[in-house]
Amino acid sequence: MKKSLKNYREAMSRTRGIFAQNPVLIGGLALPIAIMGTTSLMNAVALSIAAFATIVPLMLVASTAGKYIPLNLRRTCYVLLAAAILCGVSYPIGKISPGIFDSLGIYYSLMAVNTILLYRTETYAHHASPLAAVVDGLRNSLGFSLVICVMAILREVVGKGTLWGRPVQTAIVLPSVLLPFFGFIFLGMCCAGAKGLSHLMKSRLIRDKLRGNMQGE
Amino acid sequence: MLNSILTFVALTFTAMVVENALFSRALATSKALILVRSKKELFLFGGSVTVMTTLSSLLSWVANYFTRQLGWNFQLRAVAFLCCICVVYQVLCAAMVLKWPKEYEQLKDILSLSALNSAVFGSLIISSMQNYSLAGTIGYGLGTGIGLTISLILVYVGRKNLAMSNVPKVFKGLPIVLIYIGILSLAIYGLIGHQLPS
Amino acid sequence: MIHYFSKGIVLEQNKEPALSRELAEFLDPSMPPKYRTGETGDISSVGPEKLIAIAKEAGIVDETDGQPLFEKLEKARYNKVQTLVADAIDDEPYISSQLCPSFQLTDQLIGGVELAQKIIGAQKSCIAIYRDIYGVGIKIPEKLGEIPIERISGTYPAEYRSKTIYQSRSTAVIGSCALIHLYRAVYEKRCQTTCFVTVAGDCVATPQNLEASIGMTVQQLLDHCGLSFEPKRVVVGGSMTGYAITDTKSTKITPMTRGIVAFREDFDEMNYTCIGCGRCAQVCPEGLSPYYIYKFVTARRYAMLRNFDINLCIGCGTCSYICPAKLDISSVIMRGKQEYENYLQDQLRRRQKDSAQ
Amino acid sequence: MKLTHRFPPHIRSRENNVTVMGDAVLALLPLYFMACFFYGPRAAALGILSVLVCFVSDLLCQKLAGRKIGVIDLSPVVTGLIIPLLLPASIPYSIVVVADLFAILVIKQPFGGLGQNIFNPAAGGLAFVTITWPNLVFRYTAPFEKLPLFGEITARLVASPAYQLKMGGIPYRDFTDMLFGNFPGPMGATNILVLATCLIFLVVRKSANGKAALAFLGTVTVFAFVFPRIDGARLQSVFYELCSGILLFGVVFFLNDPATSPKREASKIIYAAIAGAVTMLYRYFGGFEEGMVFAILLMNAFAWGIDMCCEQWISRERRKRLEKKSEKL
Repeated sequence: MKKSLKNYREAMSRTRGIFAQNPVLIGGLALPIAIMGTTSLMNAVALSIAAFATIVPLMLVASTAGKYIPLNLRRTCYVLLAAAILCGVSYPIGKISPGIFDSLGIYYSLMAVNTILLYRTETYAHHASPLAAVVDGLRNSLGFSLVICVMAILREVVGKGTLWGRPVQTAIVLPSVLLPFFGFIFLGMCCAGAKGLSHLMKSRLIRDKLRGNMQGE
Repeated sequence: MLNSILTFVALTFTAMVVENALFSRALATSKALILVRSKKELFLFGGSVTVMTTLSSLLSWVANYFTRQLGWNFQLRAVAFLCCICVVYQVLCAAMVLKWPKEYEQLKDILSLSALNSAVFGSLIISSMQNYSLAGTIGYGLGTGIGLTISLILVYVGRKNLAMSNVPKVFKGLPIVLIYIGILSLAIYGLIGHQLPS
Repeated sequence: MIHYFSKGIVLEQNKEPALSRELAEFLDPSMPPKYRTGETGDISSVGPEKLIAIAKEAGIVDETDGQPLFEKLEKARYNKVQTLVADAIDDEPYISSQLCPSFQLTDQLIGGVELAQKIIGAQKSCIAIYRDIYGVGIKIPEKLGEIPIERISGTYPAEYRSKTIYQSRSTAVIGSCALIHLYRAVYEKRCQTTCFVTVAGDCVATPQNLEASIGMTVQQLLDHCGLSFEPKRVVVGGSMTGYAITDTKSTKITPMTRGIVAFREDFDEMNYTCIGCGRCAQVCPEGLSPYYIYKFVTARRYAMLRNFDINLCIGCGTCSYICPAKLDISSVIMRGKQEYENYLQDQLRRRQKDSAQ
Repeated sequence: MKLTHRFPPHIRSRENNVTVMGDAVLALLPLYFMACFFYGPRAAALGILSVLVCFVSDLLCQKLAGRKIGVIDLSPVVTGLIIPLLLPASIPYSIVVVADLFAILVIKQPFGGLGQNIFNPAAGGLAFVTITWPNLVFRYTAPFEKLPLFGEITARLVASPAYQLKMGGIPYRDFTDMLFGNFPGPMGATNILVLATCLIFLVVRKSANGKAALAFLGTVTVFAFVFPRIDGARLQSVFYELCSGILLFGVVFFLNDPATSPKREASKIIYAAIAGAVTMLYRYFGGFEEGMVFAILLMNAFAWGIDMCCEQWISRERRKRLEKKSEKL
């Protein structure tokens, strides 16, 4: 499919939060949760629900009321609001599986302080219309949860040999994959993969464009 | 009195080296990589995290004591600790505005980011979950702050070294620093030897 | 015996076929020997100023650093220097253009040393010769005539280090070939039209020392000595600090050239990747660390060069010699020196511009 | 006469990358003979497999990173030779392969390949394997038990003296046994005499620094003498600390690894001294029986910092000396 460079750039800009400027892989936000929270798929799904529940409303609040509160007060309000939402959301999440909060540990309540919240509201939401802020919040949390779920699937399958609790036939089981050090290394590799993929796509499309121009003349 | 000092020192040491905020719990990674660009910012970030953890651990011990009496579930207690942090942060900001208004204007942004930080919040929750004594909580907070500053120095030196060597194009920037921190946490994991209560 | 610390490298000198061979004359017929005016007369009655004027008229140039001889004598005389050192240190491999004439024209050298001692008014004088020359045909005596020989031992850049040690002890260091020319100018009234050159290397059929007249081309010298192989590289100057030339017909001999070395095979495996072994840091005679300087200069990060004292590098080439990855460390550092100066000037200009605002 | 232009100096020493890496390979081969002597041909099979895996993965990574392949590069061979030597002879083949892949793909190549890697790949690979399978890595067979080349290992698995030291016991081994290495332990790290000769060989060939090795062993003996793990017998504890575990092997191969240790002589000594202290710290308080591998990884992160501080200190001394000299003139 000869997708031209313009189409590619437009597609990327429309899905800005998910593939092009992924908050975790390219932006480097919310790394502690991406490293420690992805030890099992259940954790990842719980965290992504929490992400959706906290980021989207907060972007709305930021774009509407956030501009007028002074800086230090504004941040504390966001964080307290996020913590309150997390308390509320913890009931539906508790239904996923009884031991969810023990395996998540502190990383569920850390969602209140994660950097996607603090940075996206500052950089984007303050000078954007409420609708655009909400759409951006949706895109970012979608990108965030996509990355987390993919990493969680890989780490759980290789680490425990189970997926969502049910055993899966795997070649080799490395229990040390669930430790924090492998989280760092695995996230580093994923960031490198994302960067490599975008370079590859751009260079191939630019080459097609050049080749297209040459044949055109 | 003596054993409280002993727990204080023991917990400071464990929080500093064994349960290091950055390497064993990956607590402040995203802020460490985005916020800390120069030596000045590094010590500012580390210092403000240390001050925040030690001061707010006082308040959080009191909050922990009451919330355990009232029997709130885990999430509600987490919100209580967050309120302690915000209160301490506001008090600090008010003190800063009165004493050094000029510096406060410049450092307003960095201070607010390093105060509302996963390292501060995480260390409070852990010390309250383990139900340490008052001296223990303060020691744990102090240890987290100092441990974080030391690991930030290590990462800062590592980043200067990495900027110098010709890393492949794909790994330049964020990925290689993450792998560098990962290998360091692999080295420090040798001290622990078993899985940490997360 | 002056002994230096162990930094630097012990080089395999292979001076042998050239040193013990007879010093041949190879004069250009088109350039007749020039003679100075003035009578010979009895030399002992002539005063030091007159002798300096003779040296000036003869146009003698010191082959080690290219300064005219009469300037050096005047300066030494003005500073009332105590000892005179005739520099015959040939510490670069293949080169023996100072050793061979000082042993084969010994009486002229002794005469020249006495003349220079009379001019400067120095009490003591000696001849400095490098110690670590192994496998040499001739036996180096203790004294040459009655002038003592001081053996400079230590590793390769001994000539540079001996100069710094001598300067700190208020001595004058003058090249031995210049002293021979001084003797000829005073007693035989001949101006300096020739210089002593070693032609060596594994392509040259008969490596030897020549007294060639200045202005001849490198090609003539090579043809005179005969080439057994087709050389890949021809180097003018020492084998460690000389520069490679690409057109032998147009480069001419100057009093400063001490050797012409022709090499048969080229370094094919050049520029591996640096494995960071740190040998260059152990070997650098100035105590610098060429590994980091090379890394920062190639990465163009001059801000980091603040504590590395790049201006102390003397360009002796030991780091490139020892480097297992065959990198051109010393040439990159010499280029880096210049770039670092420009960087400092830019910084200065920018700071002034900022302070001006 | 076609002449090429080259920068001075025009003569170069005969050593090149291949001979420098060749010294390390030569120093490793006698350890393989001893391992084969003690544990049979399985040791050689492990070595060959590990070298193959390392070489192929290194080549693939270089081709992926787009670097020109053509120059013979022995550093993956050295990594491949080191890794099986520190594992027990009865280790399954898959563990060695995992260690090799982790060492090359994660620790060496992302940092830039040959000369740029900050961490020692062999140490990193072993650290990963020790964490994932601690019980397999610290169970050794007694020497002189001929192990089958493939198939199930039925030999009795015993704990090594390092484990007994950790548990506070006294590993009753007489003097000669410890020196010749006929006691259960990692394949290549038990024969102390062969290791000492390898160290002397590397020091003579200038690819290892004698003073750094002495500084490391000095701090270890001081630590073992002042805080003996065997209550009372201080000299005995010093001897057992030095001979047990992979300490001497680490001194010979991890401490003098060219790419990851500091460059200047003074900072090499400081680096070795601190590494000795950190290794003993890992042994006393560490979670695993042998912490040398983790200590080396931690110290590699400090190497660059130590070098920069040493450069700053030495340049300050040099400037002071120059001012003194210029005043005197």
